Amino acid sequence: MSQPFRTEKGGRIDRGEQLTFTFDGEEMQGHKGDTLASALLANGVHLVGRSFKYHRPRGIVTAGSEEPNALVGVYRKGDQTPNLRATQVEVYQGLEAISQNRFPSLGFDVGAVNDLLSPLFPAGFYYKTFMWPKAFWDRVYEPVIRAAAGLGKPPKNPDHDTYGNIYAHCDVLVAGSGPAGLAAAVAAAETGAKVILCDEQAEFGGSLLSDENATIDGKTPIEWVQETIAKLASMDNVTLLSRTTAFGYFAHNYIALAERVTEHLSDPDPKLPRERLWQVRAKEVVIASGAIERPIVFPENDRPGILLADAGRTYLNRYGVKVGNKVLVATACDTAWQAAFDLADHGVDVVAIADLRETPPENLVAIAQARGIRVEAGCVVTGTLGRKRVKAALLGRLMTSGQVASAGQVACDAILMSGGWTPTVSLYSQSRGKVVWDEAVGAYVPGKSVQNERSAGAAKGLYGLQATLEDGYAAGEAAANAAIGKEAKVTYAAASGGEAGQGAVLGALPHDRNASRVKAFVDYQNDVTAKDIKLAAREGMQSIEHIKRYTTTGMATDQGRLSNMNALSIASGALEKPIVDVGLTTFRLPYTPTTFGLFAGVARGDHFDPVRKTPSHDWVVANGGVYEDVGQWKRTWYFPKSGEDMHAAVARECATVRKSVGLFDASTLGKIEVVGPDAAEFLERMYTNPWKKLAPGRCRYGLLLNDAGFIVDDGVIGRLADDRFHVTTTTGGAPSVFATMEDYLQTEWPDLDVWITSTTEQYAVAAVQGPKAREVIAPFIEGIDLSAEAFPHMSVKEGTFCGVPCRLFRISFTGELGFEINVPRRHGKMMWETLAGEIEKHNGTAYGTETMHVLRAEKGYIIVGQDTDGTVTPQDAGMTWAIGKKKHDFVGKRGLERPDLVAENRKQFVGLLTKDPKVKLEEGAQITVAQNPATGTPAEGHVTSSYYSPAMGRTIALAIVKNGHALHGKSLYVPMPDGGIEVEVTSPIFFDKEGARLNV
Amino acid sequence: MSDLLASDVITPDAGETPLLSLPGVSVLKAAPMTRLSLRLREAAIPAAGEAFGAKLPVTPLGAETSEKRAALWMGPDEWTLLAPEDQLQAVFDGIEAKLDGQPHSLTDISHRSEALIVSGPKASWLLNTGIFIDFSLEKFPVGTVTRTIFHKSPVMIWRTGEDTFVVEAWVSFMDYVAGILVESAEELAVA
Amino acid sequence: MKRYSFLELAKNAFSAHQNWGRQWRAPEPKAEYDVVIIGAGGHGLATAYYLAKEHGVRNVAVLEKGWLGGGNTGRNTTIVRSNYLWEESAALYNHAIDLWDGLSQELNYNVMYSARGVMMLAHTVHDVQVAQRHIHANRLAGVQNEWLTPEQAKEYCPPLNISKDIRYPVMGAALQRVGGTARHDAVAWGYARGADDMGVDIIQNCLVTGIKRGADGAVEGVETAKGFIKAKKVAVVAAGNTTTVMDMAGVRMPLESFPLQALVSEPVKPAFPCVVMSNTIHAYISQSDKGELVIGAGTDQFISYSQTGGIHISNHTIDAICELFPHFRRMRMLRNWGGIVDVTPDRSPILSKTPVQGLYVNCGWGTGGFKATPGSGHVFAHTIAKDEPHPINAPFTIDRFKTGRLIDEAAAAAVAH
Amino acid sequence: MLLVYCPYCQVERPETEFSCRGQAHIARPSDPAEVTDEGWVEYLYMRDNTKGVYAERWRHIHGCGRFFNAVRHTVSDDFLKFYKAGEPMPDLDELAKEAGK
Repeated sequence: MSQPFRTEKGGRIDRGEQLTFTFDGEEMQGHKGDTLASALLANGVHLVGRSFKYHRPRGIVTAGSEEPNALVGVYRKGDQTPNLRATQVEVYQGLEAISQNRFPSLGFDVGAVNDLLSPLFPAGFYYKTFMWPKAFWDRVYEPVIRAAAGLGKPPKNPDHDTYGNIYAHCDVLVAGSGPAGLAAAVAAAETGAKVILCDEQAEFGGSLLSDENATIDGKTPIEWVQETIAKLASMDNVTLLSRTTAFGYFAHNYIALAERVTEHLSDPDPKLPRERLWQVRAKEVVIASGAIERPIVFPENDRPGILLADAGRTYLNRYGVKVGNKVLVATACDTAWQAAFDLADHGVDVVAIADLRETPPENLVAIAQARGIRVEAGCVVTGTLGRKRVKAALLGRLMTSGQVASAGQVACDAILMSGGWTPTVSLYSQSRGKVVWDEAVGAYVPGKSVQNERSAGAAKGLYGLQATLEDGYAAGEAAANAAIGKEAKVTYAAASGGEAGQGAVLGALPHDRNASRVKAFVDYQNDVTAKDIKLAAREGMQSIEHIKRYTTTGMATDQGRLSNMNALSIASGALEKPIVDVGLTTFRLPYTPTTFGLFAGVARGDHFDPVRKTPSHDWVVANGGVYEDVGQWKRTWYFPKSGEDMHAAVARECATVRKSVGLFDASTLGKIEVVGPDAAEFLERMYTNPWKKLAPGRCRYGLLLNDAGFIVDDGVIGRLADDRFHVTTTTGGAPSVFATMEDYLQTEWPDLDVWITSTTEQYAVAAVQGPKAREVIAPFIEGIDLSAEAFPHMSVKEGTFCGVPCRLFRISFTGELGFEINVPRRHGKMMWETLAGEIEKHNGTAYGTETMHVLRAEKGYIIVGQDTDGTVTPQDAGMTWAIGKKKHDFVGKRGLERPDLVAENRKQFVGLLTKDPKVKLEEGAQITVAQNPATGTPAEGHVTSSYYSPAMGRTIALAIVKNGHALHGKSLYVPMPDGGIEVEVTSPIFFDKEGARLNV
Repeated sequence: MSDLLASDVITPDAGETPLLSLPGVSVLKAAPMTRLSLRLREAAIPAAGEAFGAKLPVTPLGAETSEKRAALWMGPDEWTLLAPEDQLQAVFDGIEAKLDGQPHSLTDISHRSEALIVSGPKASWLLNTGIFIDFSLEKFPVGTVTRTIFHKSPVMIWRTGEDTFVVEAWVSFMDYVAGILVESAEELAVA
Repeated sequence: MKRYSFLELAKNAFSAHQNWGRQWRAPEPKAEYDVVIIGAGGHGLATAYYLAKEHGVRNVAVLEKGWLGGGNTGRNTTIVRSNYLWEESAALYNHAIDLWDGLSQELNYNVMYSARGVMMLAHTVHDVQVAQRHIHANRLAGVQNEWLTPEQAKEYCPPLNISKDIRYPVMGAALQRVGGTARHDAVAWGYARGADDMGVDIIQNCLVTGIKRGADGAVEGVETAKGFIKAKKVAVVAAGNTTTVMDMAGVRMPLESFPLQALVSEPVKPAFPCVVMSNTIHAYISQSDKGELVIGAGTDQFISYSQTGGIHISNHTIDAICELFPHFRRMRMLRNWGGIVDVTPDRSPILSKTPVQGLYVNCGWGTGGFKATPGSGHVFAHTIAKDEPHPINAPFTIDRFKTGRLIDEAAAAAVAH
Repeated sequence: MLLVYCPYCQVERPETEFSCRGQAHIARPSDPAEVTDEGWVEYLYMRDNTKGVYAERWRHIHGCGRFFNAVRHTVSDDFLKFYKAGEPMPDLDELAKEAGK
């Protein structure tokens, strides 16, 4: 079989290039320029899919992106894409497509039994049943429903393709390249405005590509399109984007476009992105999205071989494909007549034109008669025959009584239908504009512009080639003028032919069949019939939104672009309300389904989120360190030696720090340089602690609250000079602390002469902790007397480390003698490697965050975010000492005075020791008074931190416990699934309570 | 590199191989330099410029350059001062001396960020794969400097020539920024 | 009310479904009601249902400015779970879970509550700590929740990528097996049908324009698009529009209304068995019975009543989904929409009497109101009928923001060290 | 993604360069000790949350870093005015009228 339905000549396909593709494994031929749909039709294939609910055989209905039936899966090198519209899939050599929603095969589908059972499945049937027995919903009904539902099969493998992104600005964005869009683009471009013209199709021209009869400036439409595009392409201020769908219209004239870059190629270069997201800020937008033809709702209007008339004409003229050999045209609109004429002129037997109008235009009737086409006026289709392909139509005559009388049967292998046209208002609707009902057009059309956009041509219900062109030019001129204030000087092209068609029908047609037996489809894909809509109305669904949700009409992948108007009309009849009072559902973005990968773009793996590394990174990797993610940072969790698990590594690291010395990368801690004459005053207001009397060269622990009174951050702050502080924050808190400081500084205290600068990444920080810390750093530090007297605990001084400037802090988060050395970041690697080498000489160790946590827990130091959770006050944390008693105000002070923050029974920070020293509590475990509390017993608190403590030779834990400060020495329980664990409440300071080790 | 005459402070790092070298665009790492963040009140602007050796621009998003100096407008009271790496202390001390007694904040941020030099006819296209700024010459003339967002990373962009941009990011973000730039440019290699 | 059943369905098939009655009436408002509920979303309708059913208060009107169930009820991602940290929250949401189980039978309307499990992923050590704390707290509170290793999580949800190579590898998950999804429209419709059957008037397209208070300050009724309606009690259940409605009564609310987006993919055959959430990388996904992947996106950073949001919000949600489920990259977005969520400072709802006698408010559910629908309606009905809170909603006062007795779900999960 | 004008940089930039920090012109009481619990909750949490014209704070966090204020219609999301921090709140009703909302 070699394309038996291909015409002899004509069309936009390249007949010289033959391409082989497969559909459900069967090899077929097509041409360059074909869509899968046109190629299938050329091969005589109409049956391409099964419907969602009843699994009825379905064929190609349209030639555009609104196609409801012809959804296929496409395979390419292990990548699989479901639900692609055959009308949009371009044929390439080797294309592999499969039909969907059928088992075992498209021809024989067991799901088709649903069609026989359909009387049981009216709209919303599932709300009324499947409730008994109760347990069956999860186990039986739902799995069956889920397996039956869905269209294509989901992709099974990770996607190999990449996706690009580009941000663009333009003066005028024109969406759609039919006559109106092209004219608008030309007019706007002539002013010099920056223009982007996009069209979802492979080729620019829209409806002009399938019009063989009209002329523009004496040229064929295609010649005119080619000239126009060539001209636009030559202009520097114009960007032409084919295969590019404007799918989203957002606030402030922000339009998202999806460009399909490689999908049409047989063997795309892997360097090319599969698709590219264009995010365009347009000063003005011209929506030239055209109109789409409406199906007619007659019984059995869904058989393969029944298409929209304009689709039939497009397949013929643009793709050189006849939709059948014996074609019936059923219409309410003039435009379908032209399709009949074109088909007849290509030798197709047009068996009849059935026009439901009593008196179709005489000129059309005359042309038809001249071609020998039978014309049936006042005639409707009342049914069709043929299971997998239509083979005959039943005709009926409309009587003045409103009844329908049978008018016999006509054999055919295709039916072209036209219920008139519906302007495509999706983008306008997305722009938040409100559509208005236009009685003359018989459709909803764009109302007032809410954003800087205007619709042009058929998109606003304006039909006829000449009118559309003129409107397009005018829209382009107006848009450019609004965008850049320049008038266009473009000569309008003049068209002949392509007249606007008259006539339309909405809603279900009357027929003489048994209404309870036949199905007249409104929404093909979701199998919604006219009966379903009437049922919804009968059941009290009054809003169109209810009807939509109850019947699922308009919820298919075309978002109701084909079905909405018919559904509205049927609802209007059933509710006995004018159509405008039924309401209209909103068109949501995207205009057509849009690939997830396009939205995700480059964000995957390391580019999903920045991987922030410190200068020790390479060394850590080389030495087997294990990382943990802390925000975007990679922090070393622990450094296992060979054969060590985490527990062993941490135990060794802890013991080593206490015994000799450890090296820790503290670079990720937030650092903020606070400078200016009012620096101390500013910190005084921000932190709970007093700062004014802190001498230069000294440090203090700072506690930061929010104005509600809860702890949000902490860190050591060193005073480098009267007017200069070095503030540290937690790693995760760095950005928010900085933002909070800026907030207070700029908006509450702009009079203060102080500025803050983030220096987090200016410095690399190494913490050297342990009894031998001084010995370790001494060889490298110059300019600072490290003796205990000259440089006591909580000191800071500037000097050099290996000759590079450093800020040396004597501080400790371990309870040991400790130093933190800050060097300019580029020297961080050198510092780390120098110190790593040095600690080896002292049998020291590098240690990670886990050991840091254990060591600080032994000392009862809190970790904000672990031991506090945003509901803890300084008093709760036992840190009243950190509050400057004489301060009149600081952030959080007033909040702390609120009734619940000074109430009894607050949860307070304590230590816990399990009765059995080997039992390690689980972090997050709850604490109760009873050993085996009843379910629902309120907890007294919870375990915030829990570790094995090498220094204590046992487990230790920190916790927040109701009235905990008063409970030291008392027993409580930590209830676990296998029984409560007895714990003693203690001071949170387990090790070196006097702090002697700090001050050596 | 002729574009770079706008500033002799930013130079390609001689020791580094280009991250990207395509006919349409190249991406080079810039050599280390002195960077200072200067904050002060309006009254101190002239004195600070004098001490630094390049005027502090007061036009938003503006840059002023002189020999071995560049002063970049970051905000109404914030400038980034650029100078050769080895002049840190001299520049710092000079400004501090001059501004003694006038409220100000001068902070060394030399190591906080790294710079890339992105140049070539496709440079602005490449930046636009991740930055939502109109880089047309009318909207973003040569000399414009701004902070913005590149995908999920904060960056600073300074246009030093029609087809040349300096892209700075905090050091720990640089792998991300450079990585995505290189990945996004890949398609330019396709004929 | 005609009972729904398979038999009834079969019977009606023979009469071509011509004989089904209305699911609810379309009444005109009466002059006076005992209770007027403002807002016919799930919570408002459930409140009316339980007022009538449990408290015998049947002279009730539910006023709706648009169509019933048309706000957040019809726009949310339909997740049901109760594994909240604080005892107060867990009690409230678990009360809802108890009612979800059996709701279809209770309402004689299949709300398709599907306990397929809600899995909350942990990607960092901090996440693990937070998840474990939830699990322990939940166990004590009698709320089902359990810990899964990455391998167990993968077994429960085969599409999940547990590779160590992704940016934020999965370190485990908290699974609530009784969590799941329900059919949002059916919830609204089922409650509407049930309430209507007991005499509640559901009045759609009836915008409230004022709340009238008497000389003593107590409420007397509401001004509406359909005229003044006298009411002994007025209950505001208006979600994102709560501030606007409460302003009419002169009551300031600690609320902000943000746009929240959600989206669905095209329908595909079963690909996703449960619900997966990741707070750390902001992903939220399940698959509907129809086959669509249902994905919750984030809120915009500014307040808005536009019911739309920015594309960058979708981008960040979808990139997280594709990172966790890389084969969904070729799936396609079918529809994206927005709702308006009213958010309190501690991210917990307000279900409370107000300083105004006879005025009650149920709001502040943020992004998580759907799951609470039955429980919320149940205890709010109690509050209205008895003029005192049910023990379960007693902590959810407006006053807590003044005293500082917050129920801070956000703080407990958010802060990192 | 909104388009926001920064009155300091004097350019329009995409929303992602900015952080919105809620209602504008809520000053921290100058002497918190004098403020009642009601007053403090008003400062901390009570917001107009207006459906309509609303003055709010924005910070050009990934630009010049400055806080400024904007008047926006919260239904259309259209901005009606941008002004620097410290400038008085404009007459919102007047702005609404000008914008024809």
